[in-house]
Amino acid sequence: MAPLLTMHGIDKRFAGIPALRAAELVVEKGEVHALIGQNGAGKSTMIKILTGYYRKDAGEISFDGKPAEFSSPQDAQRAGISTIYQEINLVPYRSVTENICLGREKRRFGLLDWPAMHAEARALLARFNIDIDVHRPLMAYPTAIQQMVAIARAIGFEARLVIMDEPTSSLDEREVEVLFGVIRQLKAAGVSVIFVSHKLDELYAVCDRVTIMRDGRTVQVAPLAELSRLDLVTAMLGRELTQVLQDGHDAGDPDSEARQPVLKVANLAVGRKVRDVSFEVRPGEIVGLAGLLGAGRTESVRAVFGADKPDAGTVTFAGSDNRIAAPSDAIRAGMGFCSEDRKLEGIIPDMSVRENLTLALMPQLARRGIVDEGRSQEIVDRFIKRLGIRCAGPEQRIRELSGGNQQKVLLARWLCMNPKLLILDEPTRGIDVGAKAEILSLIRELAGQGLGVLMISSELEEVVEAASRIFVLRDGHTAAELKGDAVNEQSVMAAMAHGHEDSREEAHG
Amino acid sequence: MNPTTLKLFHGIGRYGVLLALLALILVGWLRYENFLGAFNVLSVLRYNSMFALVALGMCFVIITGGIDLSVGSTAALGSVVAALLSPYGVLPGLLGGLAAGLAVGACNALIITRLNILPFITTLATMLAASGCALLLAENQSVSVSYESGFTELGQGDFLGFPVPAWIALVAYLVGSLVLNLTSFGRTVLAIGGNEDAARLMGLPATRVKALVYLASGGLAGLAGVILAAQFGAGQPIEGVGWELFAIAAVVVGGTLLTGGVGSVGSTLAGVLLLGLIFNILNFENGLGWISLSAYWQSVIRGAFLLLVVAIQARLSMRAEEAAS
Amino acid sequence: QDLPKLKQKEKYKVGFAQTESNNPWRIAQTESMKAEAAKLGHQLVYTDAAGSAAKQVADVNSMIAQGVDLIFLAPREEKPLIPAVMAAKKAGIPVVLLDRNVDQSLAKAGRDYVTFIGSDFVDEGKRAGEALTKAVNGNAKIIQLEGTTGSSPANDRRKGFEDYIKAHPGMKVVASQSGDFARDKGRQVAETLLQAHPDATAIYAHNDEMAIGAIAALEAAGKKPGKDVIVVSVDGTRDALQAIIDGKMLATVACNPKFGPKAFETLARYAKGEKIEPWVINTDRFFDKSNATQLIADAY
Amino acid sequence: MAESATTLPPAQRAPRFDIRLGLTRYGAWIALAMLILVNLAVTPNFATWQTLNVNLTQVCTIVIVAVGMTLVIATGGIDLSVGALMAIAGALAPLIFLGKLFPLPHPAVGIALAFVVPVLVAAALGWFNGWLVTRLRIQPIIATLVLFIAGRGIAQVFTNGNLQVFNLPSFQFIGLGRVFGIPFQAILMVVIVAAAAWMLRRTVFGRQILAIGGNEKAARLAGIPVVSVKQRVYLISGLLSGIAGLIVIARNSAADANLVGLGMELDAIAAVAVGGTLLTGGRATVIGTLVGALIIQLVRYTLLANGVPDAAALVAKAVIIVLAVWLQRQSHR
Ligand SMILES: Nc1ncnc2c1ncn2[C@@H]1O[C@H](COP(=O)(O)OP(=O)(O)OP(=O)(O)O)[C@@H](O)[C@H]1O
Ligand SMILES: Nc1ncnc2c1ncn2[C@@H]1O[C@H](COP(=O)(O)OP(=O)(O)OP(=O)(O)O)[C@@H](O)[C@H]1O
Ligand SMILES: [Mg+2]
Ligand SMILES: [Mg+2]
Repeated sequence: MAPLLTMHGIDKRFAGIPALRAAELVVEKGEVHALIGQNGAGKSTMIKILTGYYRKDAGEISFDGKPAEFSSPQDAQRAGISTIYQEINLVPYRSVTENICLGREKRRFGLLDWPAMHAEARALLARFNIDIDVHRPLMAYPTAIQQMVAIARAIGFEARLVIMDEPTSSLDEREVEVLFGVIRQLKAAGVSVIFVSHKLDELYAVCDRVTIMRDGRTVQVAPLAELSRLDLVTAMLGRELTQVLQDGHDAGDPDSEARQPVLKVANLAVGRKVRDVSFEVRPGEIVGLAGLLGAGRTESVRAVFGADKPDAGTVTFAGSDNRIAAPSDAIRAGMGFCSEDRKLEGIIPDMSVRENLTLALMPQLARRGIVDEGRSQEIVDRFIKRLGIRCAGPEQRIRELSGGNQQKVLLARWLCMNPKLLILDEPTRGIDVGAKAEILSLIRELAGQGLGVLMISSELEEVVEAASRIFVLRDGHTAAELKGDAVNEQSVMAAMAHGHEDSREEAHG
Repeated sequence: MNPTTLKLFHGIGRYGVLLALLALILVGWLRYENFLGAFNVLSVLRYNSMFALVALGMCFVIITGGIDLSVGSTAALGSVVAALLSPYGVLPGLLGGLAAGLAVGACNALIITRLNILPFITTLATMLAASGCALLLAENQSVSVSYESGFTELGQGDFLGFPVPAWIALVAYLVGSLVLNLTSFGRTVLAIGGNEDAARLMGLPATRVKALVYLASGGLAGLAGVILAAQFGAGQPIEGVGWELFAIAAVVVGGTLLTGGVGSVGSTLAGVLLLGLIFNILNFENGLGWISLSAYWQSVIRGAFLLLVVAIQARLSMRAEEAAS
Repeated sequence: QDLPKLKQKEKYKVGFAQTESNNPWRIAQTESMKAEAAKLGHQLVYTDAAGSAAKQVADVNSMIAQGVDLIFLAPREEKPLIPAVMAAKKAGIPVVLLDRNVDQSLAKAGRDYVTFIGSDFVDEGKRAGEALTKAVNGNAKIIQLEGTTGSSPANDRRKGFEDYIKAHPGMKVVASQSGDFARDKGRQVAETLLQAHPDATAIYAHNDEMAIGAIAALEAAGKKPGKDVIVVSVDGTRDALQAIIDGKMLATVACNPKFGPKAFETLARYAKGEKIEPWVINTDRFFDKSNATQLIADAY
Repeated sequence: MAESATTLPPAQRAPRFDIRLGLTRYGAWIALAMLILVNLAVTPNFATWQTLNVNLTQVCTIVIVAVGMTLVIATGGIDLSVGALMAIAGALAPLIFLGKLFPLPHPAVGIALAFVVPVLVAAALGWFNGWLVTRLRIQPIIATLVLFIAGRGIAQVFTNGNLQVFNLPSFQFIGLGRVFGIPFQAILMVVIVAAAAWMLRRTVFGRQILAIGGNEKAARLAGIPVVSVKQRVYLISGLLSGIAGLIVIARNSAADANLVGLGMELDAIAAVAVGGTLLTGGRATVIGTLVGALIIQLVRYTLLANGVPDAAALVAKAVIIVLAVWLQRQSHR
């Protein structure tokens, strides 16, 4: 049987810099095909070339046995290729229904049939166990729901091939399971799926075969069952990286318990979601903030950082309770905050890597308001090296970097400030295994030097691995505080689901 | 903006402009004799129907996140072409003006979508060009329309006791509202304004729809030009100055966001009437003789009024935002 | 249908629909109207069309709605104001036109409106041409600074001037561009044109403001206005008269903005039932070296 | 840690000169050079000092206003009120030095105040624009539309619409004076351009402006005081408009509230766009704006000097603006 999709010898350069060099991708009918590789390996570019968003420099594509050259995503969609792009690409102001049905509206008498469309949207979302008001604008919902809407939209088309570029990066485990259920249904119906993810476990759960890319080349294609995790990582990184998979449970500085907290948050209330949240972070300690999606983690830390106005509660930072009314106050006091949505709230797309990296540091780099280019250059070079940021140079515009590398620049933005406290909201979202290990070990190293870290992650494994103490939020309340031996996935999961009143008492006792 | 309040904001935008409009009418009714007399009401409607058409096109353009500065001179060009063709009958005049508007709209569409130049600068350029063409065609003078062909009925006539231009505007708004809310074209317009790149990746025909929106704006401006020629009996190459700003203000006062993605056709109409009535009210105020306002004070008052309306709207939406979060 | 009548009353509510008020001439005209109305105790309803013929029609309509007794209309343009004249007539309100007429093929004095009080832009251009031709003995290379493109005074002043000098083969317009009736723009355009045509020997400006700008441009280019290059224009502002006295300008054709007395005198005559001539001529003056010194005190 | 980074092969730089990149970077310069060549070929008496002089003095006010506009646009805003603020400053100065507002102890005081007060008033109104944009969160076009409508009216109310004529060489130095034969206004323009260009590239404030234009939310989270930066930018725009207003009245020996700065906003925006600044914010070049203004000025000069009728000149100007901006936009996908 001929494969559904063949991409052969694909070349692509951006402003002279090669992103793909003779890359290959073959997808059979009815298979779930994993596409993996380091950040910047060219996965997303490959996909965008397939759907006609970018034009390729060389190579052939055939789809369904025929040569195919789609000139726009619209074309590809018409041919039966439905895509979920890496960054959520929906229209935030419009309703959920519209986001799902745009492009294949139901009509009656030539006019839009709203009731039918709402019903369809509801039905599609029901496949993911989601029951929300589909009339409300998409932006009213958290990232995870938005991601599910994007997925629902994509499978709503009668597609032969569904492409998912990191669909799980903002989903929690329950939702990932639901998604896998849907993927299996698609497969059973004979639909092929291309699945991109940096989470190796997920690949083994649903994928049949894998294509591994490195530096714009296809380095290996094989049935997934034949490869071990180690093989995958080795092929991706082009070397053995034993330390990556070696999980050390050494979290931060062992003496930190004795120190005064650098941040103490008591009875914080923000908006509707956060009602009564308390936690603290000591110097040299990595504290995890766990909870289901929508538990109010992002809102809590935004308020701590001065990005939103808290309604009640006290935030004590570095011993003084100087009011933090704006992010600039927080930064001056020695806090850093890496937000969860790097596209909307992180990068300044048209600025260079250098400018993005030194954005928060600038006032310190400057003398009488004049930027000291020499020092800035030196710092930037140091961090590009240290974090292994893959870019053409510090003057490259950050929008041209792959998602993972953008994330590293944002991390560097805060690390270069020498902060007392670093708040990381989903810091490893979309980052490859190698880089994730590097970032986590960097965070640990910094904690070892006395930095307090507050980390939010939807990957339980990661929180448990990194943190020495975990606060669990549920419905806007601090439901539990876990430390020592209690820091393991089972107890966190239990606390997330049922709360853990005793440990909570303990926290305040 | 906080997510949940979007609808509220939008609602208040619509609400605010209606309230302001009612308040203004009430003041006029209480304060001036004959303000709500048939003559005044109908002549205000007749005059403002041109602006209503231009603002309708602007509304669509702004919802896509763009802007069209060329509408004023496009209307002037339309009026000249219509006037030149009016001796051949009503239809040639009408179609001629419309075609002239569509031509400018097509230029805008091509430059914006093919050359990838931002709408602001594109339409700034076509504003100059349309005005130049109007002057060239008209040989720097107003062009008489033919009074024999019945062309002037399009501007000066009545139908069922209601001015013809007002009928035209009314129909245009009904169609516009229908298109925006009940066709996939309209939904795509809204999606493009919300996030153009996303719309494109979602497989929507973003380029085509954007082009059509500028085409429509040009066409509506051309139609306004036809009415201009018919209503005043002359094609006027130097008319239309400042119409674009009037239209933008009307659209914004109607609660449409200049960043695109949200908007309503109905409240744009209310915005047009609101801004149009201010001129009328100022004229009546002068007639009371209490204060004889100089033209200078009038512009100060108009500016202050615009400030008041948008400031109230801004406060309301901020309040709503706080309440919702 | 006949011309509406005007009842004899002690005090009238009179409309005055002004075109714009962005130049000294218009301001003087408005002041004159207001002053005269105040003197006679009439109530003046004043509107300003800000340069838009369409808005002026709407303004006239709002006056009709307010029930004024008579409308003084300074039409922005000949043709587009016809609907305003007709609407007033239909509403039974007599209209008197000031300073510009409307298209005679569409509306007639004595039938559609009472009369036209004012001067003749074409004639102004002609008189400027006359004065210049005489001063240069029929030989000049002329730079013309036009008014706002498309506006009727610009068109008429150009027509009068060019028609007149056609008869004099030595008089050549070497460049003709718009200076928008503004001093700054007039200066900039004159600077540029003088660069391109250094052999020009005369400048004709459509108003005094541009002429003053042109004089500044001449001085900046190192030429002597009034000697190397002769300047004529239209309007008769105080600055222009001063320039004439200083020998920098040859002459300016005055277009008198003080319409108030004539306008209200006409109103009174019409109310009495007198038959008004179709064109009440508002006398224009002509300023040159011979009379500028005496008359400068009167200028606006 | 550091070792693991070395596993990534070094990214390759573009080795060859990319023509499209060059066009983008130098598009405005190329357009300017072409215009000059065309003029040398067709325009009579073009290669003279006086031509340079005329063009320099005529372009000054546009450039000064456009510099402020560049900064505003760089933050993602726009300022329609510049022309009206020029009129206000221009109307105010003669009122002061002619002693119509308050009695003057000494003429020199009047002149000093006539320089300072109008510029400060314009700056304050600029600040007011910024206040509307940041505090009331009114969209910039509409916020500045308020003063666009009302501002000129205010200036006309001050003067009752009348022309104020004066002859005061010490004040008029700003518009007519020369230093070593170079027009003072041109020197002022160069100083302002240089200062703004340096500020945008080298100072924290400049970076902050660009960061806000590039992504306002991210800028705020990176600790940039968005509100105060924006307010300062609008203030600067107002201040520069005030200076431009003074230059205009000084060189005309007259202040005309009706006409000073009329239509300036569009000229300034066109200069900014032609110069290569992104109208959506985040990318800006002050030198580009200078070049853009020179292009527009030169186009005007060329059309006038060659006797192109005004109506046709409008069309030509439109075509040239589109062409120039198109040259700039070549690199975008
Ligand atoms: N628009 C662009 N302009 C310039 N370079 C680009 C552009 N898009 C991608 N690149 C470059 O192409 C390479 C491949 O990027 P791509 O986004 O395909 O990586 P990826 O495999 O999807 O990585 P990630 O896992 O981080 O999403 C990267 O080096 C990136 O810097
Ligand atoms: N004031 C705000 N401005 C912008 N975005 C906000 C604001 N408040 C909340 N959000 C966004 O709204 C979304 C809702 O938060 P969410 O339901 O995800 O809660 P959460 O507990 O932070 O969950 P998680 O962090 O697991 O995604 C978040 O993505 C957050 O970034
Ligand atoms: Mg990717
Ligand atoms: Mg979150």
